[in-house]
Amino acid sequence: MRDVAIVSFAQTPSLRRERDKDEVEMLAPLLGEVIERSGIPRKEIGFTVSGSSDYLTGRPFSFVIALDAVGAWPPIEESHVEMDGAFALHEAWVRLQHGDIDVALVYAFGKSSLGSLRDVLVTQLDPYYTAPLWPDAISLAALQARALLDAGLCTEREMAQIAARNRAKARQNPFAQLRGDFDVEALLASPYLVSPLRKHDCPPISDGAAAVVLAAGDRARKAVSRPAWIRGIDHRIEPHSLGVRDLCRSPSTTLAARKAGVLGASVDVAELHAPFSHQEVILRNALDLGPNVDINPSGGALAAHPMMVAGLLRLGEAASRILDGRAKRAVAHATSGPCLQQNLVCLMEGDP
Amino acid sequence: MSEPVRRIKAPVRLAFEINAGHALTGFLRAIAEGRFLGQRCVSCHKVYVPPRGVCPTCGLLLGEEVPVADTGTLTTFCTVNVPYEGQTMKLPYVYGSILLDGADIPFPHLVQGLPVPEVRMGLRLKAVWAPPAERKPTMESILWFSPTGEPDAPFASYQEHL
Amino acid sequence: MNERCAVIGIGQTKHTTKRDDLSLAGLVREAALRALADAELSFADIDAVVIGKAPDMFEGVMMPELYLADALGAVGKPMLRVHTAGSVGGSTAIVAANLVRAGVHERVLTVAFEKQSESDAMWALSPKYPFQPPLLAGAGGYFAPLVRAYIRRSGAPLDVGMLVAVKDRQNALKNPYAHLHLPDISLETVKASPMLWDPIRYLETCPSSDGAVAMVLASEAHAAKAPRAPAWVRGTAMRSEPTMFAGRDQVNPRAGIDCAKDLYRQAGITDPRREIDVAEIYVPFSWFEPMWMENLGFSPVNEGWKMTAEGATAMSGDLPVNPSGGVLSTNPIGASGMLRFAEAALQVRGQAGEHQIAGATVALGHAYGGGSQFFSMWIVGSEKP
Amino acid sequence: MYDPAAGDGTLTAPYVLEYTYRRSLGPVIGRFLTGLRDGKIEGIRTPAGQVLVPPTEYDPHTGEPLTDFVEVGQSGVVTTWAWIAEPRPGQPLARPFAWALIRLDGADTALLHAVDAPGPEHMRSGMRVTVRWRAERVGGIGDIACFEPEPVR
Repeated sequence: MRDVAIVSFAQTPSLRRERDKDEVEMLAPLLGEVIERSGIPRKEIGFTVSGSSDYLTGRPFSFVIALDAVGAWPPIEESHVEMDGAFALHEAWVRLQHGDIDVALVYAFGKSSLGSLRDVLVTQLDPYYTAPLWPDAISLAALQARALLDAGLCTEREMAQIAARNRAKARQNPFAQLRGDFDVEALLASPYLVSPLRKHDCPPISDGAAAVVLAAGDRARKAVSRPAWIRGIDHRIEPHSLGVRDLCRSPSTTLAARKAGVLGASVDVAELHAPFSHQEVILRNALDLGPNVDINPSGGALAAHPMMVAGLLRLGEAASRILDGRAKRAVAHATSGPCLQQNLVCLMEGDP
Repeated sequence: MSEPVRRIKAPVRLAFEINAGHALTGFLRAIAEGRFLGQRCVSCHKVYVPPRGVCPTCGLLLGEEVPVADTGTLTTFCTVNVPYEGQTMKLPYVYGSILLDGADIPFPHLVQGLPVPEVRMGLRLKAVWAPPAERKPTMESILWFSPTGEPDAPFASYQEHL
Repeated sequence: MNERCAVIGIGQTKHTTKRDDLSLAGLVREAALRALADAELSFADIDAVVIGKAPDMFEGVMMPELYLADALGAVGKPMLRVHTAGSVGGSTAIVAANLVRAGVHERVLTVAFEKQSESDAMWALSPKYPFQPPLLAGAGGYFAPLVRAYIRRSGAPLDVGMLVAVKDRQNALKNPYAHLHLPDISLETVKASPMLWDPIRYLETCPSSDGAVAMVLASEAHAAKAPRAPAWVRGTAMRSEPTMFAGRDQVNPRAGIDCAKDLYRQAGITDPRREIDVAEIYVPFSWFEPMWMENLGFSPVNEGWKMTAEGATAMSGDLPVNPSGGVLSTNPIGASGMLRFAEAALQVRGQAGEHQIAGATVALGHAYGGGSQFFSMWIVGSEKP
Repeated sequence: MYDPAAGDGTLTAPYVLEYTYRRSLGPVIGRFLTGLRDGKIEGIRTPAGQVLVPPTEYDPHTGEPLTDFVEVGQSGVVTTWAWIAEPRPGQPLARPFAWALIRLDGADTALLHAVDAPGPEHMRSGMRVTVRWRAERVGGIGDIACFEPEPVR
């Protein structure tokens, strides 16, 4: 495989509600920033790809409007996935393997605040047996959490600790939405939202956008002093129906991690896309992360969760720690679908 | 036993609250005052009406606000003869692209005030506004466009806006 | 690094207004299982699945790849979902081909579908959305002004659109999978059909279809083992430009011109009209045939209509266009682009049945979408590149 | 004139995405929902011998077509559950209830539905529940009004 690296990353602040800017107004300055940070002129970008979902805005073709932010003139080679931006990044990585272009731009945007997200996500479910019952996204995650508690794989206290730890780490992240010091006892004393989940176990509703520039080989080396080389990237999917899956495990994460060369690799940092506290436990187990790995130094998805963006944020946050020398090797994970149905894993490394 | 079940009805109702964004808000507030407001690109200097936040060819936030006339030239159009869900106009009617004087991009709207067969490319038009008391910051404050009576604009003057 | 890629299996559904006998999964599976059967493979042989469709609101299922994963045998595999508006069927095939060409996977299943009968296409494409200019004209209302502009610019005779409408429906009679089979189609019936969006008549527009199409794409090693002749991918290209901008030429968009140039360069084609044997072009309204003939470089600007008028694009012409009947005869929106790509591949494999163009060795598949702003194309050939 | 610095605020407007989709079902889903209408629950058997409830047209692990229907019990075991204190529009019950994955007797996979229990203290994984049919059944997953705890014998 050709060496491909993340050479720059930029994000908007994640906000409970971005009232003033529409998607294009959020994206245009962000794309300018990520390109400038890469040190690569815009005209060298050979491929552009984005991730978003029409259902967040309730309107078809929302990605078409967002294209205005790119300045696609003269016409560009461009694609879009109706998925998290992390999967768009995978498409860009594949495209760069062809060898005829050296630079790709990846972006994602999502305003989760426009509708009632936990209800909007019901439309993702099997339309015959499940969606007609309108089981909201928090209820489904709660079913998974209960399975985990019943199996003795975690406790409600651990879940609260995970929530508190992520939000404490987010204090260092100016783009995060929920940050601060939370007392675990106080969290545990709070009422259930959908038992066994309490409010702190759930991600915030966030509006935001993120972008990454990828470059191959010497172009990456020329652009930045310490590219975040993608050593492996893979994604896998599981059956859709919750009743068919073992909700306590994430075999697709493990499989993707094996394909990406993560299993057995020693990593300094892991950015895990675990929107719900208990899912961090599942992912840690699936990735077999040791005790010394710094998990979610950004605060993770519990601190900021713009839909369609949060996975790309994990890749960007992990890469940024290699780019600035804080980490040598990092793993990033992104998820899609109810209860971790689909998972992407990426191993990144800096030059020694 | 009665007939097998072959289909189901699946109602969906999702409520949203949509933001207009900076640029469109400025435009719509001007519309409520009976004015067209464009914005000029800081790089290519083209004037966009309505402004959609950025210059789509430069990818940059649009710059200074520019007043644009409520008169313009019909660049192209179609005559609609087909009813569809949610449509309220009496058939047939004309939906056109109008290049407002001072703008660099055509504005889509209805053309009324002359028989349908007389509608033609190059026709000079002027916006017909809702009465001031009924104007709101929505596109519906412009009722339609109707002929000014000026001579038609030459093809060369708008052929780059098709 | 850049591996060869070939189409080794193709399957499509019988397209119709309403596939009332199938679920969403059933519809995509009908195409997928046929493509696998054509390649004499099973789901177990597939490394990854790439699926495409137009807006999720057509079926009311957000990101339906999640629900369709098991139905497409994707469990434990990578699955990607592409959405690039009307060009999506083409882009999806290209994303799938890219996985093979990059050497990431050996055998990829790619599928595109739309089940338009689950909702109303007009509603799903243009709901009344706050702050937007009133969408007062429906889908044809967007394209009719472009057709008018084309006629004005080119001076084309007014019956050219009708000629295309007749030709594509006559071709569709030779394609058992096509949605519209109109044995009585003629210039008179087209002319007598209602003028919907002047200058576009009812019979000059595409239908609304339920349908799916699938292809199995394979590396060179696996193509060598394929039971039937492969169609080799000789080039793929995608280009996008913004929806609206000052001075935009929407009749002959530069994104399409650039896309075709890039494609021909990859395939080593210098004289497309002579070197390409057959073309499957995305023509949802009849007049887009002459418009795209110019955009694709088959004819000088403003003269594309002459190709239609002279019969060059007929089955018997020097560049048959849409022998399958095209989008004018079959339009499950999200699948329409991939149908063009698949039909091109069928031609160079010699598998197109009654609508086969004899001796076709090089074929073009073309799709576009949005406001004539997203383009995806490929060239396939019977000879290994 | 709109001036963001003046705190004028941008415009917002309500928008409702509302539609009633018409879904055709195909043979497998159609048969299952016909069964529900007729007060019967059927699963489908995979070549590996697993009985899937609800039935799918394909094996979730291999994608192979499935056709072998088997009737299963109308009671089963809760494999996991969640208590929703504030039900949302469209959900099976308007009063607080439990979502549960329920493995019916004779099935190997679990069905998602609601359990009408007096309170979360009456719920636990492993408990037995039984179907409560809706009186007016039309052929839909909602023909099962919900499940209820099986009386302890």
